[in-house]
Amino acid sequence: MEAFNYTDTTEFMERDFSNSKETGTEIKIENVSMVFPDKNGGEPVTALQNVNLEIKQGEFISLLGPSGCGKTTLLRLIADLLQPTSGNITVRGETPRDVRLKKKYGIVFQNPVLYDWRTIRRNVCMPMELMGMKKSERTARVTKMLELVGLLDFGKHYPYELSGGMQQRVGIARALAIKPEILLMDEPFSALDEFTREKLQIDLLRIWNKTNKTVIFVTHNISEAVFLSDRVVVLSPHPGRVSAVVDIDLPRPRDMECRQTPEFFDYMTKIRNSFEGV
Amino acid sequence: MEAFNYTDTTEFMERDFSNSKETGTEIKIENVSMVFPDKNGGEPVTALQNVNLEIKQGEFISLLGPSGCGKTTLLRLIADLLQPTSGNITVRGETPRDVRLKKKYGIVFQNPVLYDWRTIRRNVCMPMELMGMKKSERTARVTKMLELVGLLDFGKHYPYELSGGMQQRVGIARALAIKPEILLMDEPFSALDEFTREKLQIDLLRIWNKTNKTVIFVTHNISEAVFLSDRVVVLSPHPGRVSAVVDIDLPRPRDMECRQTPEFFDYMTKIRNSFEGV
Amino acid sequence: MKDKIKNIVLPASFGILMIALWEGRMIHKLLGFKPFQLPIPSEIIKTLSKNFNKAIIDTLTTVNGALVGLVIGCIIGFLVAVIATQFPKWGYTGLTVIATFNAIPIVALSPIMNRWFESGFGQKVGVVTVVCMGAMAINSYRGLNDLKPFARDLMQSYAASEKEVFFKLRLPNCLPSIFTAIKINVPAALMAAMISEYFAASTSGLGFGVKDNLRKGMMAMGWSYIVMASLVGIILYLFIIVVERRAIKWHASQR
Amino acid sequence: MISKKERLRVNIVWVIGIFLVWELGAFFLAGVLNDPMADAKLPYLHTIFWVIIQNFSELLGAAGLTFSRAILGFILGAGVGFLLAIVMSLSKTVEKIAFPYLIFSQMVPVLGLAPIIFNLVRDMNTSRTIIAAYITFFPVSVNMLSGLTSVDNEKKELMYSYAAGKKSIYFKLMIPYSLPYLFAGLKIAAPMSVTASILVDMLGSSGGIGVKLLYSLYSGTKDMFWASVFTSAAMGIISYSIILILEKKFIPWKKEVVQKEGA
Amino acid sequence: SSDKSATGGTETTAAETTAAVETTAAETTAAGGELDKVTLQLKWLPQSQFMGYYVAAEKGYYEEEGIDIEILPGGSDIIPEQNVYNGVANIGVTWVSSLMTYQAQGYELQEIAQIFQKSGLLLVSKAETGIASPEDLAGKKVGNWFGGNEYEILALLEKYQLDKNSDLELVQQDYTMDQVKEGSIDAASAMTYNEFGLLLESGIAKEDLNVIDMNDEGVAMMEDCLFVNSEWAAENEDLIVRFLRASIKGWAEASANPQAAGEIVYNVDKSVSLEHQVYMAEEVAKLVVPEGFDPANIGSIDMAAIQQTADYLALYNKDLAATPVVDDSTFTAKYWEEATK
Ligand SMILES: Nc1ncnc2c1ncn2[C@@H]1O[C@H](COP(=O)(O)OP(=O)(O)OP(=O)(O)O)[C@@H](O)[C@H]1O
Ligand SMILES: Nc1ncnc2c1ncn2[C@@H]1O[C@H](COP(=O)(O)OP(=O)(O)OP(=O)(O)O)[C@@H](O)[C@H]1O
Ligand SMILES: [Mg+2]
Ligand SMILES: [Mg+2]
Repeated sequence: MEAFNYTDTTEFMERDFSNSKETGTEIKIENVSMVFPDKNGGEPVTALQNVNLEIKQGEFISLLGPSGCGKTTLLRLIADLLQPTSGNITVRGETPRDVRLKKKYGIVFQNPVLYDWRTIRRNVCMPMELMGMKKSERTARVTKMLELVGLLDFGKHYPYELSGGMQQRVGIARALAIKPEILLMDEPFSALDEFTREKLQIDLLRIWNKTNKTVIFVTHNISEAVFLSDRVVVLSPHPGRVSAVVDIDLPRPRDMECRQTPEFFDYMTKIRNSFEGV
Repeated sequence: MEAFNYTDTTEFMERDFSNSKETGTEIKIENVSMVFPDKNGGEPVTALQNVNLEIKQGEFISLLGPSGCGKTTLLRLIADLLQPTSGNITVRGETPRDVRLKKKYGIVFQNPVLYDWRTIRRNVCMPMELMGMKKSERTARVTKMLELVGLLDFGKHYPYELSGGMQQRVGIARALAIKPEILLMDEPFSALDEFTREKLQIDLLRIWNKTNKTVIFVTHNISEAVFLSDRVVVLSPHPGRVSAVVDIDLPRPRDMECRQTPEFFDYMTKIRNSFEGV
Repeated sequence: MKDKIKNIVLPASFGILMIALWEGRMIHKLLGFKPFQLPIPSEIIKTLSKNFNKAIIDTLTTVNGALVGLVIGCIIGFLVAVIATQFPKWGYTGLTVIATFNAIPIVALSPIMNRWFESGFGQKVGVVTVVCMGAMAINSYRGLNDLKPFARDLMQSYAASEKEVFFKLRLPNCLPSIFTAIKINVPAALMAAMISEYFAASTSGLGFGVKDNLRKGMMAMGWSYIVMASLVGIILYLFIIVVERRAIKWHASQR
Repeated sequence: MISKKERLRVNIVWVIGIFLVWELGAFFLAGVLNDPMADAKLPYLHTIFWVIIQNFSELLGAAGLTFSRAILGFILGAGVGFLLAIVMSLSKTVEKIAFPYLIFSQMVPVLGLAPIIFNLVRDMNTSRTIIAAYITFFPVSVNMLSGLTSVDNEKKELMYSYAAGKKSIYFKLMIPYSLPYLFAGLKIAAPMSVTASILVDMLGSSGGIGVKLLYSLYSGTKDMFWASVFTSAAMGIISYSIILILEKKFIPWKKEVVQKEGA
Repeated sequence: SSDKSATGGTETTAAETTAAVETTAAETTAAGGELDKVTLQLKWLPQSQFMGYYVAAEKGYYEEEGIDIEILPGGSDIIPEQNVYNGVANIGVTWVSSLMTYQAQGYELQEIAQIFQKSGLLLVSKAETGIASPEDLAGKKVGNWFGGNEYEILALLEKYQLDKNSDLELVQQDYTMDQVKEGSIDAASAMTYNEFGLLLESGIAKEDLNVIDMNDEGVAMMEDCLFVNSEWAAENEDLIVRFLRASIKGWAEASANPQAAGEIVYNVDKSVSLEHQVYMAEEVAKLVVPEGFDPANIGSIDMAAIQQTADYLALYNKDLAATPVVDDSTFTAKYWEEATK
């Protein structure tokens, strides 16, 4: 994978561990429903119905579920980008809004959502500007982040000059750059080849390990979900409900070998079955 | 998967078999290079360099390769949406342009590329309008296609009301609806969960079997590539070159079971290795 | 529904406040104006109601000319944008040419149009047409060409003809810009129609009324014509907004 | 992409084309139809040019005066239009409240406006600039606002997710996104500012193209009238071209789109 | 006085026409020191219609009176009454009928001198239209500029019992004479000194034109006069007298030698040919000093004529806010009397 430099890019990701020891409830989702009215007079779409979920501080959670079942919607609700039709979400005992305003979230969107008028470097830079970071620090961090996702050579290009997978990686770099405490990732690796994906999975785990972030990770790849997560939440569609929650008790740190173990396959089968039961 | 109806949706896909018996060269790519100049004064990007490839009529070919290696670019060259910097492409002995003008191509883009102002139904309808199809036929076909991809209920919605995976499925439905003779699919299933993906894989194979299309299929999923293809072409990045071509001699028709066979795993390993050799 | 009420109540109450301040001569105090320099609303309304029939006829005269000119001007502007889009090499310069017309003041256009058209109506339509072309040409050119990535590729992959690309892609993509242009052109057309009447060979129309009365110092009458023009402008604008909401409900601006 | 050289060639062909069509039209009117008013309807272009050449320095001086005022009015007008659009985009309520008044403002003719503005600022020169700006701001405002309201939801959500302040949202997202719309507005407003400046010339100014225009119109000197009209058109072309150049500088990421058009 | 000049609306530019006027003033003022700034708002563009002021400025008569004069040209969007009332200018030139409508509205404006003793308004038509006398206007298209310029025409129609709405079509003229030339209107308003001359200059022979003169028809209304804001006048009585003295001197000289006056105006603005300016000067002279009028009385206010104007106005302007008041508060002769003492 000549596109990547496997230098250790995690040391600058360290964050303030002041409250990392408490592993209480980080995110509490109670009876949340989300209905989208159809503006053209059709039937409203119930994206989520009575979803209940508790996510612990520092936990790595994956959301799985068929296309259109409400994963993105749930993420958007947690991030206060949408307000639930009914039910309640608290994050660290506060409303998602308060947490958002404290800039605790980092989001990788399902589409890369890059700003056309900014070069790749400046796209990655953007959240740091919002944080009021110093220019020199920004520059250093952007460089490290682009190195991490293998796009250092493309820093001065504009988004339209990048391939789909490259754009997605820019989105990942951007979200990680600000060291968010709560990381919401919506199918971040879907447009990546298996090798880039595996590399980024390992990198992500390393960062997570070091910094004790809470990660909510949407994916369609069951193996990826098992490999990364403490817990896998399976949603069922129309309307979206939690159909299964699977604890993954594989030892950490995990490496590629653990993917070959029978336990790993057991988990995959278990999840696949919970899927099919839908 | 309650979202889908497994009715047989292929009978209307049958096409004129008049010249399906000859299995000559369908697409010939000779020494093709593609260089994107950087408009902002940076170094030009060589997306493809001296690519040679022959694709037979009725063949199912998968393109694999790391993110940014030029898969999409190659597809766009074949479809005459880009012109190569050097080298030559012929399709059925003609230029890609001629073939495009004869409306032989059906493309699933990496991003869904839906038109905001059209409902889902009318998005799927669009190519058929271009073909000058009768309204009644269009309506019938759109219904079948939306059924195939499990979106019948969303026909009257606008694209922004759909999830990422749903949008991608609309793109698939749109490309298949016109029964193209050459089907170019750029990571069509990347945003879909494994079950929807498997269902659509099977459907795609069935359609392909019946109609003898030539399919060029870009994917990052090695297992998917092996399962679907007659041949897997692996590209290496920067600049994009063909690094390996693997013939898949698994018997057809294939079903889910064949994925468990040792041959299948052998092919996967082989391809993975050719990848790593990069 | 609640929003709708809010949308009416808020501007209305603000308007009432302004009118009250005006009526209470606060605005006069601010500007150091005597009431006869800037008539108070009640006087305007009184004058207007006294001359209502004539005001309506004058309004219709002006609005007819403005609307016809608006339509013709918008069509011409749009066609120029289409030509510039379909024949980028040769047509593009047309945009500059048509934009240039905006630099010719109505004061100069009107006498020219007076020579070309015998009737006051024709002259008015001519002036308004010229005034409306530029905004439409420039905006619709933007709309016809600012396509989302790969939107055109999709069309090309199906070997869509230029005509199909135009009608199925460019035109719908352009609709929001067309509305933007119309929003600019509605007041511009009314104003142009009015100013053209300063020079028109007739003694009717809002413009004539405004000029004739203001020049004679009959401010209340002059301002009642301005009020009529504003009402027409606001009604037309609202109409455009309503049509827009229906026509481009898929657009980000309407969500 | 059409090269600069080719663009120049095309433009030359246009100029020649317009010249020929005009001359033919003028000939048709004067020579064939024998229209007695031909010199008022469509005088020969070469005679207009001849008058322009003869009075070149005089016209240039007048144009300079008008153009400098136009620039001032344009900057002020565009600035106000831009700010108004921002304010209106901040809240739908403000937009709803403001729009009837904006329309109303556009319906007050200079004749009624001039005394009000003068009484407000008590200085004729300032009044002139304000009136010129007043005439120019509307298209900028409407176009900018339509840009601001067209921003994709996703792009905004990215900003929200970082709890970006209003200022950041505007400077980093809304305004850059709306630049193409803004420039469309500026392209409309730039030639209009020339008109506005000419109109303001007529408010008792003692120089400028507007005065030339009015005098020649009133005194029946047709040649000079048309020469003034052409001078104002020329100023329109210049102002439009300036905006085009600025647009190219400020919107580099649109290059690809431009390229495709040429294909 | 520099701060005052800012409010006066001066343009300090190369094309500045009044600057030329100011700098050519040869003599210095008797006072030798500070000059009082006075701005004069013309009704229309600089032309021989206003030659008296230009001659006075050129010859330095204003400076002799200790006045720094600035002459503001008029234009299509300029209303002298508004400008004088608002303080854009100190003194204005307008038609009496127009001044009266403003006075009736409540504008405290007063006339200080009557420059034109006669009406200069004509109705001209091409001979082929057959309008030999006002009766022939019936069924015709008749042009005027409106906005306060139409009352004499209305009076004429009234006199001949022609209904302005039904018996003929009264339409607005643009600022050219093209409409008569092309025949889109039958009879057009024309000032003896300007439009009529333009018609002749454009090659139409005098014999081919029919002319109706308002003076001959006895419906003349008073035209160009000087007026001021009454409040300002009360504080600047002496200045007004000095201004009038210089202006009258200028007018007397201009009327005596229109050729030279026309040249002076031509030098201020060359948009119109010298011949036309001279022609205009000669015609204007006939209005300022009509046959049998004592040049010593230039600027005197004939209250009877003013009263006739007021009567016609009251008759034809239905929307007039009040009946015009004709007395010393609105038409004040005292400044003129002081100036000509
Ligand atoms: N329009 C363009 N302008 C400049 N460079 C481009 C353009 N399109 C693609 N490239 C470059 O060409 C290379 C190949 O891009 P391409 O989209 O073909 O990759 P890909 O194999 O499809 O990758 P992915 O799997 O991420 O979609 C990339 O390095 C990209 O930066
Ligand atoms: N803005 C919207 N308006 C209307 N309906 C919406 C909107 N956003 C989402 N929906 C509907 O809500 C449901 C869930 O959408 P969501 O995007 O959460 O799915 P998802 O689980 O993320 O799917 P995918 O895996 O395909 O991304 C879908 O049926 C979709 O049609
Ligand atoms: Mg999603
Ligand atoms: Mg790709």
